[in-house]
Amino acid sequence: MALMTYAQAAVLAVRKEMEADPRVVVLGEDVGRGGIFGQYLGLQGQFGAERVIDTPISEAAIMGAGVGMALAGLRPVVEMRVVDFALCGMDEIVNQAAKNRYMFGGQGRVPLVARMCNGIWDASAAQHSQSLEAWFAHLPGVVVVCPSTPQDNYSLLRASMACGDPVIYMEHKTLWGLSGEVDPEVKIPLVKAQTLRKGGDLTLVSWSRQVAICEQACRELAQVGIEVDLIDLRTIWPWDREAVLASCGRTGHLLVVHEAVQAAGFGAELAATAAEETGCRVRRLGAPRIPVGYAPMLEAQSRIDADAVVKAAKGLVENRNLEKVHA
Amino acid sequence: MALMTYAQAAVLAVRKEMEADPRVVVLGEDVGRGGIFGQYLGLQGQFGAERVIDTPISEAAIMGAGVGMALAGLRPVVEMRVVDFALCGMDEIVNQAAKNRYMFGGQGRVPLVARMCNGIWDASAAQHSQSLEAWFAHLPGVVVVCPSTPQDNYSLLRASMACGDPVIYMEHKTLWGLSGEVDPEVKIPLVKAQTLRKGGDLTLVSWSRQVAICEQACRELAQVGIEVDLIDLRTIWPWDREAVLASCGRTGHLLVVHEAVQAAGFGAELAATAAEETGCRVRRLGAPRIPVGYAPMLEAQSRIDADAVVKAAKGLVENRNLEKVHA
Amino acid sequence: MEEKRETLLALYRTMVRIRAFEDAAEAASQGGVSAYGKAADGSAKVRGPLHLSTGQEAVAAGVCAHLEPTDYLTSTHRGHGHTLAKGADLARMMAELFGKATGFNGGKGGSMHIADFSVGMLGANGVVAAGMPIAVGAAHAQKLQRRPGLTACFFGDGAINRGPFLESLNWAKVFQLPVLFVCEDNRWSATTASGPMTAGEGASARAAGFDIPSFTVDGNDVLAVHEAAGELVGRIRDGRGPHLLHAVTYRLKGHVSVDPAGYRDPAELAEALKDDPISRARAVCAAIGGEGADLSVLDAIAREATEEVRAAVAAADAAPWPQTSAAFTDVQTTGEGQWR
Amino acid sequence: MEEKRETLLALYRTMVRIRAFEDAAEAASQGGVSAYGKAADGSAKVRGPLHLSTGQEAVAAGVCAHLEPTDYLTSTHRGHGHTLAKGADLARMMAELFGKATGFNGGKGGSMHIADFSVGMLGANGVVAAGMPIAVGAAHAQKLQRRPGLTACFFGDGAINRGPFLESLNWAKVFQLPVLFVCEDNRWSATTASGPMTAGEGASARAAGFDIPSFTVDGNDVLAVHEAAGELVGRIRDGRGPHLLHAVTYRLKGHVSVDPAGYRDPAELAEALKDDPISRARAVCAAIGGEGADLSVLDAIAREATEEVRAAVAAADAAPWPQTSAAFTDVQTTGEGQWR
Ligand SMILES: Cc1ncc(C[n+]2csc(CCOP(=O)(O)OP(=O)(O)O)c2C)c(N)n1
Ligand SMILES: Cc1ncc(C[n+]2csc(CCOP(=O)(O)OP(=O)(O)O)c2C)c(N)n1
Ligand SMILES: [Mg+2]
Ligand SMILES: [Mg+2]
Repeated sequence: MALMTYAQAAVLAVRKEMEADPRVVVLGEDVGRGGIFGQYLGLQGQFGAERVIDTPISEAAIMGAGVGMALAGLRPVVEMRVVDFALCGMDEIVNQAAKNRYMFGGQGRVPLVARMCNGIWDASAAQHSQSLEAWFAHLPGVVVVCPSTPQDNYSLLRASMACGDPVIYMEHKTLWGLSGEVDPEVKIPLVKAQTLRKGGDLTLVSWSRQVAICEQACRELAQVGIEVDLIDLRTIWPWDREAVLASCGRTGHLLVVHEAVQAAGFGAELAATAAEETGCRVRRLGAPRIPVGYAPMLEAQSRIDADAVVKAAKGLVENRNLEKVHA
Repeated sequence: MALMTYAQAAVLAVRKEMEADPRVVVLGEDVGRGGIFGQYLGLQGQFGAERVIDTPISEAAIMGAGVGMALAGLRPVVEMRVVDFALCGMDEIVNQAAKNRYMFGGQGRVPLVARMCNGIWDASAAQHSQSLEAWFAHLPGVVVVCPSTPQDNYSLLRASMACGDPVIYMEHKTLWGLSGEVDPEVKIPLVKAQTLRKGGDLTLVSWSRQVAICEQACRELAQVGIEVDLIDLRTIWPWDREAVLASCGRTGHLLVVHEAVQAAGFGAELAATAAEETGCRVRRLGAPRIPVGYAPMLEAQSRIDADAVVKAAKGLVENRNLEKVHA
Repeated sequence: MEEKRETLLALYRTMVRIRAFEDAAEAASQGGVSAYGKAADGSAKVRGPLHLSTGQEAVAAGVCAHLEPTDYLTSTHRGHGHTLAKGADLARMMAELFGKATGFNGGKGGSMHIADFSVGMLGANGVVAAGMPIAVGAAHAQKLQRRPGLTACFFGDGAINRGPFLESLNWAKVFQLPVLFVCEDNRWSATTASGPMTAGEGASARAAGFDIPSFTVDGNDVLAVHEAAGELVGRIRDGRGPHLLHAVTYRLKGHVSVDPAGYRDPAELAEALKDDPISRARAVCAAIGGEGADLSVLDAIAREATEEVRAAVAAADAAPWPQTSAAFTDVQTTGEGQWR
Repeated sequence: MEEKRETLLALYRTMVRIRAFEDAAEAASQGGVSAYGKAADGSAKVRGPLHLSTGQEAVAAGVCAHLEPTDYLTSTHRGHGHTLAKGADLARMMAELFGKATGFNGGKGGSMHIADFSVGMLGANGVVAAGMPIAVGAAHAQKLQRRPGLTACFFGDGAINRGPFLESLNWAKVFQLPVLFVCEDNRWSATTASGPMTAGEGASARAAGFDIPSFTVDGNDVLAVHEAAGELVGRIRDGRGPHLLHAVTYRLKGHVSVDPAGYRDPAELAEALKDDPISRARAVCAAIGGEGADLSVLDAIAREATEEVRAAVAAADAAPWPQTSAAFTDVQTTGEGQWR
């Protein structure tokens, strides 16, 4: 056990995998200096510039070369800097990485982890603040991971690098400095959600940076007697149906909260599935469908704070949304 | 009124807008020859190569130049050939076209229609068969349209070209030859769904090529006494909440059927919203989360036929899905 | 002289096998795709868009003659020739076009995804220029792993206008990778002539901006292609980094097999038909003299190819379809079974 | 001589206004971004990534001196200099950096989206090379509409490794558009030196592959930039199609304002500081002689700039924040109000 940041946990995960397996390489812009978030700090020094590869500003080639490397027997960690720039390598992700194994009938595999951090980057406005996990959940052939703590980042990054599938690995742009205990021996399997609180009134599902905000909301809700099953989904696809649906069956109420735009966000998938499978009451809370603004009070309109979570939870448990509509 | 194909209806729509407004231009690969689906047939002859612009194979530049043209006062129709290739211009769509007006504080607008046909293209396999309307529904700043008939294609394309917003206009790859009556005087506003059948048992929402399949299913359902409100959503975002939710309120059951992958598809948004707002029972039917295969029986696994719709509808109305889970 | 004749016969054999394959695939594809104003009528055995390399055989043959199984190759939507020339089994290729379980991809990919990873052929691609970054990645792996081998990266003259062309050339040079870029310049991009869409002199000229040595060759002269490719492959194997071969040829058919290509000047086609690489190879063979001079050797080779293809078509036709359950395999391992 | 002095004074004025703006923005940005191991402490008035063009003023000044309001300009993440030089109001720019309602974008964009459409400045861009296709589109519109004017397209030396660089150059040449491409080569791409990531000789050499005439200039010599840009702009206005100016300069600051750039050799910086374009302009002015020789004229201009910036900072600080409701305007007209 050691106290480390979310970024340091990631460095440790990559280091361990690189030590264990010479096929692992890292490629991306500025990775030699440690990456702009320190998420590769020290790795080039240890493993050399051949394995920790500084690349030109060429997102399509970074992603596409990652695919080629994987087909040729390497296990690349492909750095996209932020999910917003991954859009510059979208054909390579969607049409090449995700579909390769299938369309070539299993002749090859693409064991590759594409890191593209997600979320609102403080005061960085519309082009640096997107959360696109729902897009990749919709894309056959990829795993999608959104870790919320240093321990999860360590363990899930290792699990992702080991799984043999193309993984869209979405750290959060503003969690890099978050400190926490990390036990390097702890393994966390992909697909396993974590239940952070137990309570019978409401199932609250969230992930990434939003989890901590939900935890705060749960404490406030507890004070007014609403006890919450709080679930950190961790892996977005495939998601832990068992944990979520079992909880929904118990509580009869599901609230999903995410930083991404609510419209067609991944919360819709969870809410729809829960409604289909358990008939429970559902509600989602995500950002309004607006680009993220620069000025603090504009940017704030795209954030879901604990108050909003508390309000939505109360409304759901007290069945207010249905009343409203039926009135 | 005249009988014409879905492709001819589109040509007519573009022709009328080009005749009425010299700012309208068309740009994309092979548009001079009429486009590979005949969707621009005759336009270069009428308007010249300056307004119907054959371009290099440069999706990023086609889309990006469209943005620049729009900012400089033109009203471009940007041809992406199929949605699968639009992935090569994704930064230009997402970070440039969609966000421009917002992030520059309304200094400019991007009145542009990006045509990128959607859906399974027969026997064309994984890279030519995607349906990505859910992605664009999740993207603030754009309108998303999926016409299902020649008349809709005519009227909605004109409405899209007139609306002043960036529009993701998704025709269907295999509807081009579909014939139907088109009245050039008919205006169909964006956002307005069309109710194709009235019935009290079930609300069935669909769009694009899937609508005709749902119509067939409705006929079969009628024979076993299940009467369906069949709604062709037409505009995916913004969607016609009033029509859909009012129907759900009446029938108490919503089934959404789409050709796209079900997981995190737009059906999830509709189902989740209906469950939130009306508490009705919901169910979705979309493709499994697999790439589309080439051989006919593999490809067929990604299609939703009328039988599947009938089965899902019956299950929903008879509440079988809930029974199953609660058993 | 004897050596040249041997080389030529081997190249000729590759070319006629490609030609026979394309002819048979073309015949089997009629009625299989809705485009160019025609609707699919379901009668075809080969369905979907079929991009024929008819007329371009000399490029595939001349380049791939220098490749080993340890070398990789990435291709385009027009990839049959490259795949055959790289050593893939012809019958399994045809089975893939027929969508059968015995095809290389088990019927999952079809023509646009023809591939044989076992001989280093990493795939055709339905997206223009998309094979290029994959090629440089494969070559990057070869270099890092100190493995022998290079990667041959084929692309069309239209592909040089897509961004990945630039990113791949730059990448290959920056990392000094063993890549042979091959621009198969057939002068058309779908239904649009490439010339007016292309600034400058094309692939070769652009390569210069990246300090990538290049060579322009008559792509219908199979010996010339063979010689030029041999020189460049040799340099690459010597560790001298990426090189580019710009091979000028012609697409004798439409963009896809059902495209009558009515948009192009018949005179242009007539001219091109006179320049058929296979006829030219026959003429050269005759000129060399010796045993092949009476052309009966060539005829025998051609007959053999036709026969091989005929058998492949019959086998493909008779082969089993994939199980429907195969639609659900090889998607991803994590969460296998979670399809909705 | 008199004319040269006048030109130089005007260019000097543009440069010192940019420098003063950057210095003030830099000061106001400390503590405003979490990166490079530091966390945002909330104390900054200018928040988020701030990319300073300090040291690169001569390029913006020299090029934009030839532009009219009917000309368009697209810029990069490092766009303050271009925006000021294109004639945008300095105070409204500063207000935008402060996120205030009085800023050009009403506080919605900040530094990375600085723009003044009213003077043809179509925006900075947070995505490397993304302004390039937009520029060619704007120029395409100018040509089609037979309007006077050209489009100046600025980009960095790192941007030439992204696909849109190629697609834009090709496009501009194919359609013979009035575009001036300006590569502002500051030798760095974020924390990575551009040289080892770039195959060939860079922007100018690549332009040749597209038959786009180009010119390489000492980007810290404002008169040289001015002269070269004047020549190229003249040719473009004469209808001779796109041209490229490759201006070699240096990024005196870190990648963003809070980046100490500890990764670069101090000697390299020391060398570059001696080559400061503003100092060099002063020296040239002194050498020309005449009224400016005693430098007091220049000092007055610099003082004026500092004063203008001081006032702009004060005004920005005092200006109102945007209403929260503004977060919901200018998204899209169709379906306005349907936010969830
Ligand atoms: C990114 C992308 N854009 C468009 C297409 C459609 N398309 C398929 S082949 C082709 C022409 C390609 O021309 P070229 O590269 O010269 O290859 P050729 O067909 O001549 O062999 C086009 C435009 C595509 N497959 N991918
Ligand atoms: C597509 C994309 N990739 C990466 C980045 C991150 N990034 C911002 S600026 C920059 C360096 C750009 O270098 P250059 O083009 O030379 O411009 P300079 O910063 O030197 O002015 C990088 C990598 C980005 N904004 N967009
Ligand atoms: Mg071609
Ligand atoms: Mg630079």
